[in-house]
Amino acid sequence: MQRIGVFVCHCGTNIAGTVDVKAVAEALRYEPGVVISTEYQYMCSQAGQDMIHEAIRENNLTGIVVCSCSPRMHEATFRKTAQSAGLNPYMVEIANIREQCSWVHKDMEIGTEKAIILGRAAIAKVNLNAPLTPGETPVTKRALVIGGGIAGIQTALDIADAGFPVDIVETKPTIGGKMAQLDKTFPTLDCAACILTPKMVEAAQHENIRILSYSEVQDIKGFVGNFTVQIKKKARYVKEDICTGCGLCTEKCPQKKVPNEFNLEMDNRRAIYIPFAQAVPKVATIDPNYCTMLKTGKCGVCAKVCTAKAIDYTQKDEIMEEKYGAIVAATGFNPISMKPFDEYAYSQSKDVITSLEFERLMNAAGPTGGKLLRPSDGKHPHTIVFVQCVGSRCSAHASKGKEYCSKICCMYTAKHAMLTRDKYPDTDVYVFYIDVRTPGKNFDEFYRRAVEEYGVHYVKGMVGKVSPEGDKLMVQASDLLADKQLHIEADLVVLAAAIEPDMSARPLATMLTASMDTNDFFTEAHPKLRPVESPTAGVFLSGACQGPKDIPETVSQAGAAAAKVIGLLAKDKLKGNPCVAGSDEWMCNGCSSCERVCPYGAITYVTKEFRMPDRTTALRRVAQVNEAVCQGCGACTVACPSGAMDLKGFASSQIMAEVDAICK
Amino acid sequence: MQKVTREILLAKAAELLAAGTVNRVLGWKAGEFTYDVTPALFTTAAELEKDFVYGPFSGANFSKYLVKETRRDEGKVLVFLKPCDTYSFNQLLTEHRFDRERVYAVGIPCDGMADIQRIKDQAGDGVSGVECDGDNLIVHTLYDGDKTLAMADCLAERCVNCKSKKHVAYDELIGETGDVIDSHRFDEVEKLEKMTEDERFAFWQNELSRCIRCNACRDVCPACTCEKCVFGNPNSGVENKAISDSFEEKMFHVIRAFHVAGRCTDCGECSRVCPQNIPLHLLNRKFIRDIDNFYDEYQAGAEVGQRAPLVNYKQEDLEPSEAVERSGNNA
Amino acid sequence: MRKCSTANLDALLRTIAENASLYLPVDGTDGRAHFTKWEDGVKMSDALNTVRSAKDFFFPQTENLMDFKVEGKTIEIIDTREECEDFVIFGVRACDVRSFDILDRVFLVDPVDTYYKNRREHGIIVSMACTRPSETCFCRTFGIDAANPGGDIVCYKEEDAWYFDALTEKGQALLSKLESLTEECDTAAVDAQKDLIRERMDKLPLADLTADAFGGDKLNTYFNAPEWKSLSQSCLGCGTCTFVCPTCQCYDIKDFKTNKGVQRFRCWDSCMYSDFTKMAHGNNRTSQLERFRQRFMHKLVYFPANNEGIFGCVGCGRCLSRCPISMNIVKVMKELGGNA
Amino acid sequence: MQMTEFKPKIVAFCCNWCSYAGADLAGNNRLNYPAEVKIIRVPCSCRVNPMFILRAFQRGADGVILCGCHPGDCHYTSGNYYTRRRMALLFSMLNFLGIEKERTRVEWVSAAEGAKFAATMNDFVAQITALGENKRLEDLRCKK
Amino acid sequence: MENNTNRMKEQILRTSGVNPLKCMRCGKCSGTCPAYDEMEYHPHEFVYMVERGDIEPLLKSESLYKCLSCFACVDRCPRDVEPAKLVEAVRLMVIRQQGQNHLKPDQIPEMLDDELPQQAIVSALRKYAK
Repeated sequence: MQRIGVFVCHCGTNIAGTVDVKAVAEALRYEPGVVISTEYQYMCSQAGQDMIHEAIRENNLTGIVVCSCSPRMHEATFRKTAQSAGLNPYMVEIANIREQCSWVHKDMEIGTEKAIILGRAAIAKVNLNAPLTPGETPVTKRALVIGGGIAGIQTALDIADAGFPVDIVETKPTIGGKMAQLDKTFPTLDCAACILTPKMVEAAQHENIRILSYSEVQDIKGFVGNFTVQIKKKARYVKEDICTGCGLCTEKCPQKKVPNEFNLEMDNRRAIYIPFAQAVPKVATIDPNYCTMLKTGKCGVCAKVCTAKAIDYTQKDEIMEEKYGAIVAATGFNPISMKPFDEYAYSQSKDVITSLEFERLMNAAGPTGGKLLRPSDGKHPHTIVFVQCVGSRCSAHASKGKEYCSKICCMYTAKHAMLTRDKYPDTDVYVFYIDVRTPGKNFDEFYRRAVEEYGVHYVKGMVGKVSPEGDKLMVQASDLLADKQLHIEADLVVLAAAIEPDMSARPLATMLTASMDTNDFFTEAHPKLRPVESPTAGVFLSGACQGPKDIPETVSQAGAAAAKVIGLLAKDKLKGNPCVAGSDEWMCNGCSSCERVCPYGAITYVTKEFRMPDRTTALRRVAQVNEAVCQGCGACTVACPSGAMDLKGFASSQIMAEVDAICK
Repeated sequence: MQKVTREILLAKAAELLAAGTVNRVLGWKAGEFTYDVTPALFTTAAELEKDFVYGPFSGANFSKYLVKETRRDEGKVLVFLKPCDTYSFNQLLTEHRFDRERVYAVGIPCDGMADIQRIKDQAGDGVSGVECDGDNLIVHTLYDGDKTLAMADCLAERCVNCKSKKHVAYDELIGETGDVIDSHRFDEVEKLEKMTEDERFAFWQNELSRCIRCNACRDVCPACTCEKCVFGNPNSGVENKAISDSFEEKMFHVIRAFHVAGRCTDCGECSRVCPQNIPLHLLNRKFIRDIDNFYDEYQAGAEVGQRAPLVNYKQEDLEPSEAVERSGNNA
Repeated sequence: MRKCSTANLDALLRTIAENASLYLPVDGTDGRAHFTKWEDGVKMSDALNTVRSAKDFFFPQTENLMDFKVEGKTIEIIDTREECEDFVIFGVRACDVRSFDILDRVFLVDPVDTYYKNRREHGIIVSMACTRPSETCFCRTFGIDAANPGGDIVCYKEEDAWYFDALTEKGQALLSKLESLTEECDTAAVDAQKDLIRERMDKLPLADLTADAFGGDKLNTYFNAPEWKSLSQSCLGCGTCTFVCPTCQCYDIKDFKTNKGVQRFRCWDSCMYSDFTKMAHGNNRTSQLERFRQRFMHKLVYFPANNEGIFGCVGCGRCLSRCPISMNIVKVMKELGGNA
Repeated sequence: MQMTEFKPKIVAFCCNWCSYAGADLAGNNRLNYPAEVKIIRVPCSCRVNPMFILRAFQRGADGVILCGCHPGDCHYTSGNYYTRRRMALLFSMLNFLGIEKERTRVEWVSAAEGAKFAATMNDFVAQITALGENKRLEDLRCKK
Repeated sequence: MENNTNRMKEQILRTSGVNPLKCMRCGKCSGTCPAYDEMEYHPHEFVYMVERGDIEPLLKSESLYKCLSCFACVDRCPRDVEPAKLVEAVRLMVIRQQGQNHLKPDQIPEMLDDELPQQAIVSALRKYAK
């Protein structure tokens, strides 16, 4: 049986004005478990707190109820008071008789009656309270960044600068991501490579950063502060530490017909290759799908020409297991497939290209050496049509495309149009748009310059159809403002394809038990207040894997994610919220219902041997809650049919006791 | 379609026992009067030969026994599964209630099982034996001689409204599997929905008032496999051994149906075993119908590993305030 | 012996109901017979027996024993007992009539259960002979004669008339109130019916079942019998058999917290339940085998051991037709009896 | 004799992050609502077990209302989505049993919606008052 | 008058099953329409005018009969608005309002030739039934 003290606060006249506090204290004195019931002017004042402190000591109280303002106001205060008097802070309950009673009722009699009932409910609850202690877990002071694009690089750099070791895992042979493929960047028109490659080098040389390129995350176990991650280092058949990146092998390799994915397959590379000149790490990789040596055992040219003796055809995939305290997802995006949008003739003509392909065509390191030439015949295009929103902003029920705005297309299309007109003033450039969205610093100015200074034809309307006719592309489109249907004979059509999260994000989310939205973007813990954290503790989000983003936004989010990671890794121990779920193993039947509703992946299952009531032994699968990960929402407690799962601090028995007290 | 007979099943069981594939068989054991068949475990061919039966009263769903059975022994157990049983089987697997490796499941086709109560309603009390004769049953009675009844008129309610002749799980199939059936199983629910609130209340008050809390519905239910039921757990705060107020009838049956909502495969065992003839399956079917109506159509047990509707959500799900109207309840 | 023409039966029932609550088997909305309070227009069921037994009248499923009222820190104990009114149960079969004797041996021996006694004293039993015993009937195994069902008044139904005979003073008193509706008659029709019943009892499928192999001295014979394992194997552990059984008399006493105090009540319990007779250390029968064995050993061995050889089963057959998995006392007796 | 005015008993389960804060805001702004409403704080609306709701009716409540964050705003990201499904099915089932559908309600109230909280409670209390005493889910023992 | 417009709008929306509020005014329907030049009101204008309740001009417009029902606009609309269904619904409204077929059944045999596909006859009856 508890020994409960009840303390009714006047809050000046805030409570006492509408509630007869003396009557409340008197009425609650006879409730089960109550040994002392008293009132005071201001319970939260030092004098009030001292009074509680004294009462706890003198009466050996095991629990207290404070009838006062909202627990959102002073619960923490009274918990501290209790703790100072040697009472477990979770043996305190608050009856909210100010915000939810005296302030909303006018009649003294009614207010007093309700305050007594609220007090009774709190007493009924505290009778069932048990002392709770927050759990502590140590933190592995090391971070993992998954994805080596600008988001991943920036996050890693910021974390590393704060003194914590970071691993970057990148599936491609080089870091750099999409930004490495870009030509110029809006709205300043800096060259992408000029601002990105120094960061890549900095990452490579940073003493706290290790780059695991050509690697994939295979499995993630554990929880905040204590993740164990399996990483597969794919065999690149080149000894990374020995290769000097001289590139001789990539010139001598006889297999020349390998589509070059870095240039979006608009030209070819060799079977042994370095994706681009500034790749980091700058080491060659053999593509096993094309290498004659690996496929037939005959060739070996690269090994012969390599002076460093770095080629190793016998290399195998390697699995490594590492421990981390925090994980950052930075898996980025891809343009969506243009296959379903055949009205634009993407599959019918080489001269219908996506914007990313256009980037490569404009890039000095691209397939055309930076000259804008038609992929079909290498001729200079005179009329270029840009189509916006291809696959973006589609209805949720449409059979193709994405519902969201891809956010970056308006600006890069303005950039493309501007650059084209700048380099080739003899070209006619049309941009078909639905809306031009430019909410960013210097963005609208940039777009206006494209129109006003560079003479880009912006047409409000959509292209309905593109049909190749001879070496021309017949573009049929509507000009809504002129209420006309336009027919343009174009040489090149550029589609601003919607972007979607990288395919690796979904399996990663499953491994992380991080939630995703219907479009496979990672969900943030709170859309406004916790935008760079996943709801799963210890998992952070950086870049376009969380939603479409341009470079400045990506970099700022990357920094924010890094700050959150640093904040976590700076702690030696994590103190949890003790109001967490717990499973009674004797009642649990291992059905997984709780696991499925847990937003944090806090529930795992173990198979244990139990001695059953009938004296037999049985292996049973039972749920275990990781108290460091559980946030205490209680979804599992209702999903569990047997009631094996309960929530500390808000136990079913406590809530039902409150219900009983209120309905009396 | 191959007609399944006792001989075929016996031969299959004997074969699997002899081959060492299984070391015991979960089957039906003959009783006193043909119709009182008991689920039983057989370990030898001789035992099977002596007592194993298969016929219109071999209706018991064995799936739930697998929970206990697979915990007992290292070897495999042979279980015969009718199409409806395979759904329970899958649902139990989804919930990790038994080890699939310890079971050898043989799917058998089913044309529906007989309900002795329906036979007695037609043939009168004093049924001393029932024989199968093609599509008819010949019923031997104590006082009125033999009577011939069409099997179709003797089917159990759950078989009249059979939802599927398709086996969704098995290691081996005897005969052929069938299709999911577009059944009329929701007709009765719909009839109740169309009543007024008052009529529905009167209906359920009358039905549930007969409940004696014997817990047969719970104990037979393949979805009710909790190690300890909340209603039998003195620490749960809602335990009750008997119904001493009509509130408790509602509490028990609503919560029981809620706990199996989205997990109930509609196997119909609850109503079959109710000694008081309460149409408990209607509560489960109401949940199934609402789930189909509110969310996506869902058949528990159709696949292993499905995410049950109550542990799932969509952002555009309907609001509770719209539920009553959408559910078709006349309110 | 007195007789009442079938046409006058309603009037007879009305007369009984004027002086006491009258209960009789009536077909419910579920198509089965249940004991129901008689009022004008209620038709008696033709069914052989009710789903639940007649024990409810003396030993109801739940029963308020007393209340505690809590006010501040004082507790008041309230005796909720009231003197029971007279009531008549009409149409009780021989098996259920015998079950009252068995219950009496539990509740009326010292210390007497006053709740039970109160109702028992106010209840008048009008029994009824079984002209069409069912295949599940085996009352004769326990020496019950369906042709002489007993009770306070015994009754025989024929096509054109009902025959009544008082067997006790209580019965005589009731029958005398019905004199205007009945007439004295000879026993010819009833004797013929008795012959028919006995002839039919001989032909029942379970007519040969005997309980000779069982009795109070058989504890060691059966307690560790290997058959229990296979018999109990598929038992679900539900309480159907115990709750439809006319002789199962186990109960639990529980407290229900009302808004103002505590209501103490007793309710039927079932030895089939895992929490039956749960004590501080846990349950004393931890496996379903033990629980299953308990029920049948009690009926066939322990009860006769303490009650001059009277078995705790009356052969009504309810468990035969209600068990979800069709396991029952007949199967148990046959399986074990072969072992004796 | 004059009939005493029917004062319903209303239990309101409020999630800690949105609705409980919304109720506090209603208090801060001194927005009146009937004292018949008594609030129970739960971490999230998904903590509310259907058994709690039935328990409230058993113990004498005449109406039960459940308040949580707006869908999509749950502090725990998905809790109220589960609440929504559970309660939709539970309410439909209770009504299927003939329980008045007006007795139960779910309302999404954010921490900023003090006015909505008060208005909702005023409306709900009026609705229950008009409906009268809970007879269909009462436990007579609790009324003794 | 106002009521009549609302009624017409509702009827069109009901028969077509189209929700014009889904339109984001991209004009892809008109950009894609092969009969654009023949039309006075173009597909995107149909959607907009129905949404505004500006239905009278549509009823009178020849544009109704210029739509080929090729469904290119339906296929390509990113927002699933289905403009062709709206056009069809307005067309049906005219037919129903007039209640009298432009083509008389007895005229049909003389217009038929062996080459004419069955579908063309049916859609002609619908389209030219003015």
